[in-house]
Amino acid sequence: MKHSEVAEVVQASRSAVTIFFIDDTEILPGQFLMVWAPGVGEIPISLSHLGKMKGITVKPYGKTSSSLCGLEEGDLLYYRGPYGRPFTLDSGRRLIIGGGTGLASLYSVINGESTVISSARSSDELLFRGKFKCRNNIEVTDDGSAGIRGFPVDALKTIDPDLYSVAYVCGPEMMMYSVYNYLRNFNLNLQFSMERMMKCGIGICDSCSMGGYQLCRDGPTFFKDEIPELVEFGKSRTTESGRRYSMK
Amino acid sequence: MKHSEVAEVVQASRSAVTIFFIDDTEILPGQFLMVWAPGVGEIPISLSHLGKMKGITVKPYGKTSSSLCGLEEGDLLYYRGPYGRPFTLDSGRRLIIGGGTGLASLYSVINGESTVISSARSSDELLFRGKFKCRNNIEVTDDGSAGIRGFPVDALKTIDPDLYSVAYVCGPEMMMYSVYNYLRNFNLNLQFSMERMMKCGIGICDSCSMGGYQLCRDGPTFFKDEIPELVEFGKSRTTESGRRYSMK
Amino acid sequence: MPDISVRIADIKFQNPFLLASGILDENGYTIRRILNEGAGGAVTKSIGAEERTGYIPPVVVPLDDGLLNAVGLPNPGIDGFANEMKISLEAGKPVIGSVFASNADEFIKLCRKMENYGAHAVELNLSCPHVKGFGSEVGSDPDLVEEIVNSLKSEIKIPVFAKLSPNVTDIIRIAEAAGKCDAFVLINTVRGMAIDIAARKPVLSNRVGGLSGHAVKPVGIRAVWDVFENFDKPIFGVGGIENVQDAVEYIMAGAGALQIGTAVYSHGRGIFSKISTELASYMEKEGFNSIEEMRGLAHR
Amino acid sequence: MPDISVRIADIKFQNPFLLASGILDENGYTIRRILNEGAGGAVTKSIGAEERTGYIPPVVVPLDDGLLNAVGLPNPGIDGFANEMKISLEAGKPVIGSVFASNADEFIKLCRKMENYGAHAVELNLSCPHVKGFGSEVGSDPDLVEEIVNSLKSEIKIPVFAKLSPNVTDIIRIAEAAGKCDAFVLINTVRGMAIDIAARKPVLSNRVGGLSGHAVKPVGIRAVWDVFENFDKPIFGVGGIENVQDAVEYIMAGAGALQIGTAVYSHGRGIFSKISTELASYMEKEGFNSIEEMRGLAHR
Ligand SMILES: Cc1cc2nc3c(=O)[nH]c(=O)nc-3n(C[C@H](O)[C@H](O)[C@H](O)COP(=O)(O)OP(=O)(O)OC[C@H]3O[C@@H](n4cnc5c(N)ncnc54)[C@H](O)[C@@H]3O)c2cc1C
Ligand SMILES: Cc1cc2nc3c(=O)[nH]c(=O)nc-3n(C[C@H](O)[C@H](O)[C@H](O)COP(=O)(O)OP(=O)(O)OC[C@H]3O[C@@H](n4cnc5c(N)ncnc54)[C@H](O)[C@@H]3O)c2cc1C
Ligand SMILES: Cc1cc2nc3c(=O)[nH]c(=O)nc-3n(C[C@H](O)[C@H](O)[C@H](O)COP(=O)(O)O)c2cc1C
Ligand SMILES: Cc1cc2nc3c(=O)[nH]c(=O)nc-3n(C[C@H](O)[C@H](O)[C@H](O)COP(=O)(O)O)c2cc1C
Ligand code: FES
Ligand code: FES
Repeated sequence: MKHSEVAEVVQASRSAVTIFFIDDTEILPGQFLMVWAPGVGEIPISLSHLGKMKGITVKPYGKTSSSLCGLEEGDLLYYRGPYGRPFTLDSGRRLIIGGGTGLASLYSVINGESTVISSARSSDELLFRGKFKCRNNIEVTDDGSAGIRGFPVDALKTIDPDLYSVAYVCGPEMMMYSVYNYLRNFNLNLQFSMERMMKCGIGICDSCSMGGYQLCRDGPTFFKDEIPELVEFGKSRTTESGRRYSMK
Repeated sequence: MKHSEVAEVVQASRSAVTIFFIDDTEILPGQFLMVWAPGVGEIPISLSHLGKMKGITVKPYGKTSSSLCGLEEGDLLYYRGPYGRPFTLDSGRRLIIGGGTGLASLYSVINGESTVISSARSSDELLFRGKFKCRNNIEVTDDGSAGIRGFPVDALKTIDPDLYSVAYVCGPEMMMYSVYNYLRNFNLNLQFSMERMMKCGIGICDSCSMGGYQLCRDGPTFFKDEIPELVEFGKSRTTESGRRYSMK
Repeated sequence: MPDISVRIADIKFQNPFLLASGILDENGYTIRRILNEGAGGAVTKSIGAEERTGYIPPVVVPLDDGLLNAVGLPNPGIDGFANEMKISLEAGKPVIGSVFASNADEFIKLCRKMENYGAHAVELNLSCPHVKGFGSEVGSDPDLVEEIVNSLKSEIKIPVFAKLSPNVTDIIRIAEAAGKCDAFVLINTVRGMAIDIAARKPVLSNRVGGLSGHAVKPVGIRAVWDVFENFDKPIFGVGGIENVQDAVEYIMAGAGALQIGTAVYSHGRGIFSKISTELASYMEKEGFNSIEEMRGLAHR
Repeated sequence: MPDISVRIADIKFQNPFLLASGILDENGYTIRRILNEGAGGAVTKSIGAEERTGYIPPVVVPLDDGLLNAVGLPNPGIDGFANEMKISLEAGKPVIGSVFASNADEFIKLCRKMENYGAHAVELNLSCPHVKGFGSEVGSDPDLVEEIVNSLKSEIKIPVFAKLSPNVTDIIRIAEAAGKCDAFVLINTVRGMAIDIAARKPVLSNRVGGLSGHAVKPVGIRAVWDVFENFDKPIFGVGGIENVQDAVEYIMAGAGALQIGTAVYSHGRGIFSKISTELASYMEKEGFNSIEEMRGLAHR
């Protein structure tokens, strides 16, 4: 396991924090780490901040993520990786669509000409508010406490996707599925960062697979023409035990 | 285990043969291989010929060496290595002193200005007769069937060692011991290639040790100032079982 | 071209490289893809009677020379696995159902279901080293092994393969107890552990795990060698196979077919088609016409 | 500076790194040199009652991630070893006499002689995996182990260390049988084998050998961990120790001292002084004052 000292912890929304640490390894946008809270658990976390000072942005869900959110400056952060296929950085205008902590993995691909659609349950859950490099930020909340009430697809209807050369998308699977079904009809390129339970991170345990592809290794980034091959996408998934259930 | 096809087998004396094979690895004069005759045994053998076409010169003693001497063109030669500390190639005139197959490991350091003292039981056991790069070859045989009757030390008495900058010596231990005791009183440098039973070749089994040094790894080459540290040299050695006996 | 297909217990495999149990074989779509991409057959994740979530991650520790794992036999339970078997079998290649249980009756129930699902054979996990009450705890008791294998052989029509553990004093004794099986599968992982010294804690949440990959190849070769010397029965060799040399080493030790696990991680899913091509070229070059010709050659 | 000395069974070692049995410890001059060059102590080659020449080479197979060996317990017999002990002891550091035998009486005779030679302790080789009638054949029989250890403890004054094999179904059961010993030594090599596919033959002349080195470290860590959990007794950790991280991992698993074998080949004799310096710096940096403070830390 690698470890680095936590350099700084910054609030990224009401509950999520960004944990900064120094690691010289080259990590590319869209890649993730398997982050270990000793004695608690290990979970996949995307890099929100690249460069010499790296950052991960974590929201407390369960035990492991909550334990990580409790880290303070000077504590050690344990992890292995980076793993996974990164985004490719297409030229042209970028449409960034992030739901919940999904925005964390997209944060490093935002540039000045990007439009960011950021969504969350409510306004205080929106990540990185006011911290985007671009001016165009459309906020979407389930409860309408900020921006458009609804889902990212509702925000998409307010813009013309074909003004963009590529959309980078990450968030809960059903959100991504609806975004995919909407955007596939336009001309822009698509790069989806898929999310499923990941136990090993190295393509051996099958917990993250979709249509025979391992998200941890073949993905998490998938391109427009590949998504139809992920036959389980938006349809069914398996639990920690491998039990399959329908998402519809 | 590595293996190479035997390219040619050439008689090197009545009973010894030189086995040529192609191996691109860089091997230095004085290094050796652990050569395996599958199903028979594995023994240390010096390289007599370096360059792209490598050669080992083997005399049939027991099972393994005899089995190797039976190899023919096209057969496979199995070995691992190279192992051991090589000779350093000193400038100036070289005095080469080889007893029996000990000459094999010295063959590649012979240059035009060298004097070679080659010794064996009898004339037909003398290795590489007439094949030296140099003109000065003093032959010595136990039975007087060629050259000087006696031992290498007797040949040494016919020359002035101080005309040479370095002596390279390899042969049976008692021969080397007498040569050492004679030459230590002169000014020339000494490089002795020591020989003892070697079971592992990699410094782990202790079968080749002398005074705490492993010939297979710290040696087989030892320099003038190091030889006094080999407290067992010429005095006692251990058998295959590790039983110590006195050589005197 | 030499024939790299093999026939074990009357099941024909287009090539001798099967996906080993527990590696990318919990989800039917994954098994189907791996078979379509070139595996000669697949063994499923070990399935039990009841649903199990397995251990909390970390469940794997990548090491320099191998992999340590304690996944904890997660599985949906035999009933929940019906659909995955269906999807897997769509590839039209042999799928072997791996099962674990703690007694003969349970094994029979599981194997009957696997048979109904269309499994070409069952593989008994008598060897997982890190789950209490199952795997090697069962597989190190010769009487229990004998009872399990014998009763299965009278109850089940499809072939029964016994996967044995190297973590026993005497593997021959256990193989004897499993003597009625149709083939041996050797080996499962070697018990091991890793501690992170900065965290001062074992890395695996289960602490103890099983070592696999290149580091354990000599252990597997020796198990196959010894069992081949003592029994006249097909053997699947598994443990650290990464390239054609490793495969041939197992075959010459006595294996009639092979399984690959950890190398799917270190070399990717593409390993199955790559190693099959390499094996064919190797055989062509060395003048072997069939795998049977090479099998056990190092014993001569 | 932190104190890296350790005291095991009342023997003081200047540093916790001993030369393991069977590696460069057949010739007294070699042992003396290794002690003078920095080892904290040395365990001799395992010595029996009678002279044995050991196996014909090949006796070792260097692998990518470890070493396979079947040296075959060559030794001059206990009487022939007297002089080597004398030379070894000139270094003024603890020398532990390793012995092998097939029953309690023979063990007693050997250990008495080792005691007379001035050995600081004896180490019982209950674990060599590749010699018929000795080593792990003895060490896997709990009744025999118990008889040997108990009778030695009543006959011999110097401490008795029991070196156990990982090649058993249940190491705790064997450790219990050896429960009266003064310390455990864990582990000996893991049974393994290598075949050369070009020669189509096992490489070792004995065919089966023991795997050591980095590949077996997880196996050793797990043995130390399990024995530490179950017994309140000193443990020498051995198996794949190559650097300070490996050493600390063993200490945190429960080892109070360490032995190094294969790394003497992969890193040279200089490893003892190098790793001692590294351990002192590590302890200084992490704020540990003694090895005892670190011992078993991963169990908390
Ligand atoms: C490639 C990838 C990148 C990720 N990047 C980030 C990130 O940058 N920031 C971040 O906060 N989170 C990220 N996640 C999600 C994060 O891994 C999960 O939130 C985490 O696993 C929750 O673990 P926990 O131990 O806190 O919760 P647990 O105690 O394990 O579970 C809490 C609840 O969440 C459910 N759950 C846990 N994990 C998942 C999951 N992966 N999918 C659906 N439900 C789940 C559990 O079933 C349970 O109901 C990422 C996930 C993936 C696959
Ligand atoms: C560094 C080194 C380089 C060598 N280079 C060469 C070389 O280039 N050409 C060559 O022909 N030989 C060389 N030898 C010697 C060669 O290794 C031995 O001749 C060989 O070990 C004999 O093996 P065998 O199996 O044929 O004989 P065995 O059947 O093992 O033994 C035959 C007899 O020789 C004795 N014997 C075996 N090995 C030795 C030994 N090393 N010292 C003393 N007695 C021994 C045995 O005890 C036995 O009595 C070298 C040895 C060393 C250490
Ligand atoms: C992550 C992982 C999970 C495993 N799960 C199982 C299992 O469920 N049942 C089983 O019989 N073997 C299981 N094994 C053991 C493998 O099938 C195989 O026997 C072992 O890993 C050695 O082969 P390898 O070195 O090719 O991986 C598992 C191995 C790994 C690495
Ligand atoms: C060449 C060799 C010879 C060995 N001989 C013995 C022996 O005689 N007695 C013994 O108890 N252990 C013997 N061992 C086992 C080692 O002492 C040690 O337990 C094992 O190699 C694991 O440690 P390592 O990985 O540091 O080598 C031998 C090991 C090797 C590699
Ligand atoms: S997380 Fe295990 S295969 Fe992807
Ligand atoms: S031959 Fe084994 S130590 Fe030199």
